[in-house]
Amino acid sequence: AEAGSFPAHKRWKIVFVNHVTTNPFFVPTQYGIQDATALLGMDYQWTGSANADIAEMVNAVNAAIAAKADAIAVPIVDPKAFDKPIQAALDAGIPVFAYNADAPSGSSNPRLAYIGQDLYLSGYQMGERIASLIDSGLVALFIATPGQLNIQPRLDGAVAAIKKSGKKIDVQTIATGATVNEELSKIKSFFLGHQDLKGMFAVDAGSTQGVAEVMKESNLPAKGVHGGGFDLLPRTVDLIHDGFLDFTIDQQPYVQGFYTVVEAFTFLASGGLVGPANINTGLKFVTKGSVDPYLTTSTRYEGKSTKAQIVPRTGAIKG
Amino acid sequence: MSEVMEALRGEDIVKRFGPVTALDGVTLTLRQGEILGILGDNGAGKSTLIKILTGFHQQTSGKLFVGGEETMLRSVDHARSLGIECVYQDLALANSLSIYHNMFLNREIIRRGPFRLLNNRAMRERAAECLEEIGVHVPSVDLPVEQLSGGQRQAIAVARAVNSNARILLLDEPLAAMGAREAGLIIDLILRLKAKGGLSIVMIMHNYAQTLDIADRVMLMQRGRVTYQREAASTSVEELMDIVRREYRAMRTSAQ
Amino acid sequence: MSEVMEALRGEDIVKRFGPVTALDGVTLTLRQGEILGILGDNGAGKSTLIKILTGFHQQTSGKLFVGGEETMLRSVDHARSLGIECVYQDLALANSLSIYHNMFLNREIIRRGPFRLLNNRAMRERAAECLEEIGVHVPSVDLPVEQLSGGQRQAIAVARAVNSNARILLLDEPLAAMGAREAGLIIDLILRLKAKGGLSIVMIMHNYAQTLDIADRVMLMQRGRVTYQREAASTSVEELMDIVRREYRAMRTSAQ
Amino acid sequence: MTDVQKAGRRPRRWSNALGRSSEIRIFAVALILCVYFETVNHDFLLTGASLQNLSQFIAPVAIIAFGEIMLMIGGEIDLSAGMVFAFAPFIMHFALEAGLPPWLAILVGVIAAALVGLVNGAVTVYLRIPSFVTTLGTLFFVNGLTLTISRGTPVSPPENSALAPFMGEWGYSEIIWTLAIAAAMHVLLRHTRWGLHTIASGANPLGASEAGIQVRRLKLGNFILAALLAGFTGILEAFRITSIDPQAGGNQIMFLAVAAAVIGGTPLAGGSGTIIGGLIGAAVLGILNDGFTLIGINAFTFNMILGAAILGAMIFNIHVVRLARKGEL
Amino acid sequence: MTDVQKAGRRPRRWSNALGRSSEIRIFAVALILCVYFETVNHDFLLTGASLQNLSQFIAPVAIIAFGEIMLMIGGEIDLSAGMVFAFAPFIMHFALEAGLPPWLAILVGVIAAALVGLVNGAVTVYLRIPSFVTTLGTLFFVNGLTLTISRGTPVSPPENSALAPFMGEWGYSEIIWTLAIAAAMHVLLRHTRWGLHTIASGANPLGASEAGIQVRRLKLGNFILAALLAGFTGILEAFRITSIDPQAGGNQIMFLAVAAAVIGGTPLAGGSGTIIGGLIGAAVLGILNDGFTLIGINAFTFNMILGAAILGAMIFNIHVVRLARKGEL
Ligand SMILES: Nc1ncnc2c1ncn2[C@@H]1O[C@H](COP(=O)(O)OP(=O)(O)OP(=O)(O)O)[C@@H](O)[C@H]1O
Ligand SMILES: Nc1ncnc2c1ncn2[C@@H]1O[C@H](COP(=O)(O)OP(=O)(O)OP(=O)(O)O)[C@@H](O)[C@H]1O
Ligand SMILES: O[C@@H]1[C@H](O)[C@H](O)CO[C@H]1O
Ligand SMILES: [Mg+2]
Ligand SMILES: [Mg+2]
Repeated sequence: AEAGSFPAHKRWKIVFVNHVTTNPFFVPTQYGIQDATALLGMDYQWTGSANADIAEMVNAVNAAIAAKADAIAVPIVDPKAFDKPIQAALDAGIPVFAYNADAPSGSSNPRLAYIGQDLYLSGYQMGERIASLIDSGLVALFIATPGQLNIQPRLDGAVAAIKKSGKKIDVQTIATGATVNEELSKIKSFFLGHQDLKGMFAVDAGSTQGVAEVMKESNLPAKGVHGGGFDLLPRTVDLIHDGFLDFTIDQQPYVQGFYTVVEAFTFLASGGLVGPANINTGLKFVTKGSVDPYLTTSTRYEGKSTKAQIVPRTGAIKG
Repeated sequence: MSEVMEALRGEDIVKRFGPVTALDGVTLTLRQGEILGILGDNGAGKSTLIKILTGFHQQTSGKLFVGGEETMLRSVDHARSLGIECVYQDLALANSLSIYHNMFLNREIIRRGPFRLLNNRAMRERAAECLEEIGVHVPSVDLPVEQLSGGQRQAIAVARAVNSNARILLLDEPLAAMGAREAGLIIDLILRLKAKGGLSIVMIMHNYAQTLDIADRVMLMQRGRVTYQREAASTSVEELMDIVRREYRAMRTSAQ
Repeated sequence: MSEVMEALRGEDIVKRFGPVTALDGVTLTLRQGEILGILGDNGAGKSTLIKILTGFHQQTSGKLFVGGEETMLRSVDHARSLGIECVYQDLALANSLSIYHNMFLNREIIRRGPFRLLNNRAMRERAAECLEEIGVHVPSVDLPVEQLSGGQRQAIAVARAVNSNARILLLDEPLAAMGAREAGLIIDLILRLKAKGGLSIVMIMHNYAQTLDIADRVMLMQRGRVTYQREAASTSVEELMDIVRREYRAMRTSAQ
Repeated sequence: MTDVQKAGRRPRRWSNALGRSSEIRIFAVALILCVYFETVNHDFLLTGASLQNLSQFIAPVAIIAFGEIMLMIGGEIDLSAGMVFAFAPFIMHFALEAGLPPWLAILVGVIAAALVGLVNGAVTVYLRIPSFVTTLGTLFFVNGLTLTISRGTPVSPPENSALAPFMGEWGYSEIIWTLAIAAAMHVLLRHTRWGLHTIASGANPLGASEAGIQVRRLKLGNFILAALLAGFTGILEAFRITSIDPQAGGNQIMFLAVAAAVIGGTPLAGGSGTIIGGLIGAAVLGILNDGFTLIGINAFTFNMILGAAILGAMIFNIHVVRLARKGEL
Repeated sequence: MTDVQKAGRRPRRWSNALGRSSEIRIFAVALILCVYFETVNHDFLLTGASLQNLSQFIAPVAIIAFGEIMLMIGGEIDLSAGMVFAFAPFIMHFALEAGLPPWLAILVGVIAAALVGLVNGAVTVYLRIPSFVTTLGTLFFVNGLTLTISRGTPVSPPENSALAPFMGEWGYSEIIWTLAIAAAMHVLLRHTRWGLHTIASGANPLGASEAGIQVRRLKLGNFILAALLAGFTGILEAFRITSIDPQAGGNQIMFLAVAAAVIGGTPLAGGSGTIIGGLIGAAVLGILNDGFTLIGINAFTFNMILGAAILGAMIFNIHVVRLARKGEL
């Protein structure tokens, strides 16, 4: 990093392996990586699997080791599969960080630190929110691809929280499919067959947008139906603003990239003395009340613009 | 046991394909050791009859007797186990396979040993010899049959059947694409085989003169029926031609 | 202009398929209005020659003249635009299509109007008439050709070419699968067409007697070369057979 | 009546019915499925919203299937269709941003799709690469291109455009397009030389070229047609879901389209095919998908039931319906 | 030398080379790709870790491809392979939980896979449903079944089992399995009646059954073989990545396997095929995937470059290599 008081160093290369490389959710993550690597004089590579194929991700980690990367970051979306490759990287002197998804607590995974939000926990918190909104009746939980490891834990968390609440909520989980087109139609189908439902929630970005769309089409908030989900697709944000969706959950993808790079840098610069520290990137419920900044600005930090920018803000800072 | 044993007999065989009646009650006998020539119009049902005798099609009704015993031919394999081999009109060759593999298709020579591997060398050599015998020249027996000329292809199919140690040979227009010289050699070969004894042959032919030369008996088929049967020695090309024309005219008038 | 004009001429035509030499320098002339019969061994290169004359294959070397002008036949369409039609030995039928569609394949009757829709009714009727003319019975012209017998299929292919108003007709074993009666009717039809004038025909045949009956001139091919040419009137089946045997023996001895 | 007339006319009706029988059979299956779902859940068909939603399950798969059918008849396939589906609306988007009027932008999007088809066709036909490989290549290429030009982020289709309702926004517009395109494609396949020659070159490529049919030109055209239809469907869907998503379509929809074609009676191996069958095939898949979702099958068991239903429906299609018809005769 | 001997022997060598030429050509492509990646990044081949990783890119696709090749030769396909891949290790897992020893549990997993193949084959062959539809049905069914029995959560394969190193855990074990299976399958296809009859029934199904070949039994067997190989691959991969994941494999790997088969020279339309070609086809895909990842191509442009490279490699394969060979002659 020339700008800082660091002596000249190699342009370290950090390889980000990802489970859904082309998912819009991770566009701001990549901007965070770009900004941090530019700042710190590093290079990066964005690679992995497009559809959460674990074998593909393991191959990508191994390829990074073979290519002698200086640091590796990987979402640990499988409880065991990454133990060995991460150990191999560490053995080869390559620091490995987990971001976006971490190994389950109590696991023996040797990653140095985790930057992100616990997937199961985020689902659990959504479940608590659902239980606070709805007392009884049918609640639909939509999932794009059941069993896919970046979203299934959220569903499990949500179901657990709802059960724990003791309320007489009847949860049904529905698979919606891998693409937004399908997701919308499927959610509509389910709704048409179950017009007495009390809530519709989703654990992935596309289904969340679909829920919002269906809530709008049949004007469900007026009938007391609640809805919510994850991530900040443009359409989702619009419809929260229009009051059709109760909430969506923001996990701050930008910083998941940014901080990971910074941790890798400090680790490499300090010879391993400094760096590995877990960072909880938070879990923000975005509601009609707090959605405005997402709407009025179109920024790199939310992935909606490529422009480098400083966003001015005013007024008191609210939670 | 009568003196002349029958190799194959069909009684009142009917075959329908959906609304099409291909065979409309055919009765025939193939005697042991004879060559029966079948002549007839296009679409008369000759190939359909052959395919029933070889177990490829099953008759809609009627009875079949092999060696005097009533038999329902369930499959080509079944018929083959009873010693019936056939050359089909469409030749039944696998285009992408070599000449020698086609020549031994489903009757491959196997090497000794537990794995039952193919003995390609033996098949290659036997195939070359065999084509030599019927005077058909091919650049190499390794060529896929799709690169062969029409007559060469037919020669492969005929050679396959003729070399099979069958007791009953069914040949559906085996000489249709053959050159005159090659046809002559094949006829010689068939007559030699017949002379060895134990072999009965049905040949579908369109060349009347050739048929009368080679067959012991001829049979005429028209529109799914047998319209004429005679010892070859006691008829002539002219007589056969006359019958065909007469029957055809009769059919036409009755249809109008 | 000489009195007898040439319809088609090939000079020293060579065709190789990879290592196989199918035609080894063939020179031939088809005179205006004549029927040229080509006889010969299997694999002699007859079909290959025809496929070059119809623009389907291109010769490796040698010259072609159509109506006296040197022409490189680029494609079947090109040859057809020059009035050349062909019946191929493999018949070139589309199995899943109906009889009448096959009969008019690539020469369909089109309805008036901007959309150039097919006139199926007209094709259906003309197809039925046409098969009637050559005495071939089919249950319905709507049947897919895959359900036809060998001879019926051949009749479709021949009828297609014969009804095309071609000036040059190339027929590759057009009677191979035909019944004797049907073959006779087709020969009559061809002779009638020829009598109308303006039509020149090449016929590949294996039946020497039939060929001498119908052809004006005959040509013998063996192993990629023309080994004999003569006016039909001045030769006989016996002479032809003798030549074939002699040539074959000569080849065999030189090869050993 | 003479023999000629008989051969020429008489068997026309039953033979046609026989030719169409695969369409009739699969149609019977679709009907029975409708009856089943309607019985289980009365909201399946008889409300406007349901019908509309069902139509939206069917439409995109059907339109893409039409293109695939033309290719499959000739023994080819377009694996890239799902990616072209995602690609075309982005091109439309950029054309709009560049200031073109909506109708022209749509046209530009469709033309861009057709260009992918041209590449698919040219490489397959003139460079003789199997179309499975060619379109596997363009599948990846177009997917990467879409991701790159979109930067991975969805955008919105033109809002409040007068064209939008016609182009998918209005609930029934997509199925109307589907039916119109089905009619046109049916005529193309069954009543023009193009269609007849496509079938002939699929059934016997060598024979067709011996007959002088320009097999390669036909294939090229069908590749373009398939890509164009896929791109157009992508644009319709973008208007419907009011979002242009770089992840839209994908291999999933291509796969379903090919499945619809096969279920409808077009064999993968080529040589024959039916547009109407493909439409009904898409309907069967759509009904199953919609129906089971509507009656609320659980996420984990959904695919199990869907798979069993597909098998059951097809076995029914081929055996029971045929037996029933035989009894009738 | 007499004519007989000539026809019987002489052209044996060149004709064999010609028969194999598609394998030789695609092998040349694989070599050139290796040289390219090795030049760009010296770590591509010449370190143990790289070679091992490359081998793991290739192995699973190749083994599944072998099964698909046997089916494709007969004009069939198994779409469910990727789902069986995910299914078999779960059955193994439950067998272990039930107390079976590891080797027996593995066997049970493979047999479960084979049972899916039996269903695929029986429905296709005896109920005459096109295999595309049959295996589409089982694809969904098996996927749903895997999700249901696994409850969507991954589990671990047996740890510290003495078998594990042989079954994929040791870096090179998978590629050794691949080579061994390739050898066995090659012999099966080229040197046994089973293989010969498979080719014959693909090239001419009617003719093959006229010749008395039991086309249906062969197909049934090949469906079982394909499913068995897919299940076995799933187990190998589970040991390698030390996790049994309900979403593993999927359509992606099936798709790549079919692509490897086609790239290697087995046409989708059937009638011919080569195991060695499929192996090299999988190698080409693996080299491209591994190579571009190793030299650091980003995900968004990755597919673009991969797609272009597939097209380029195949055009090179078919044209440049052939021309070069011609020059040599
Ligand atoms: N496409 C091809 N590829 C390779 N060799 C071929 C090809 N077509 C023909 N040949 C070879 O060329 C030679 C001549 O074949 P052609 O079909 O012209 O013979 P023909 O005289 O028509 O024989 P027949 O009377 O049996 O029909 C044969 O040896 C054949 O194997
Ligand atoms: N698989 C089938 N489906 C429907 N009809 C068929 C089928 N096979 C044959 N036919 C019909 O049965 C009749 C008899 O056909 P077959 O092939 O037995 O005639 P053939 O006597 O061998 O004629 P050719 O001399 O032309 O070979 C024909 O009208 C044909 O259309
Ligand atoms: O956390 C993220 C997102 O919410 C998104 O749905 C895709 O992948 C997950 O891991
Ligand atoms: Mg016949
Ligand atoms: Mg010929």
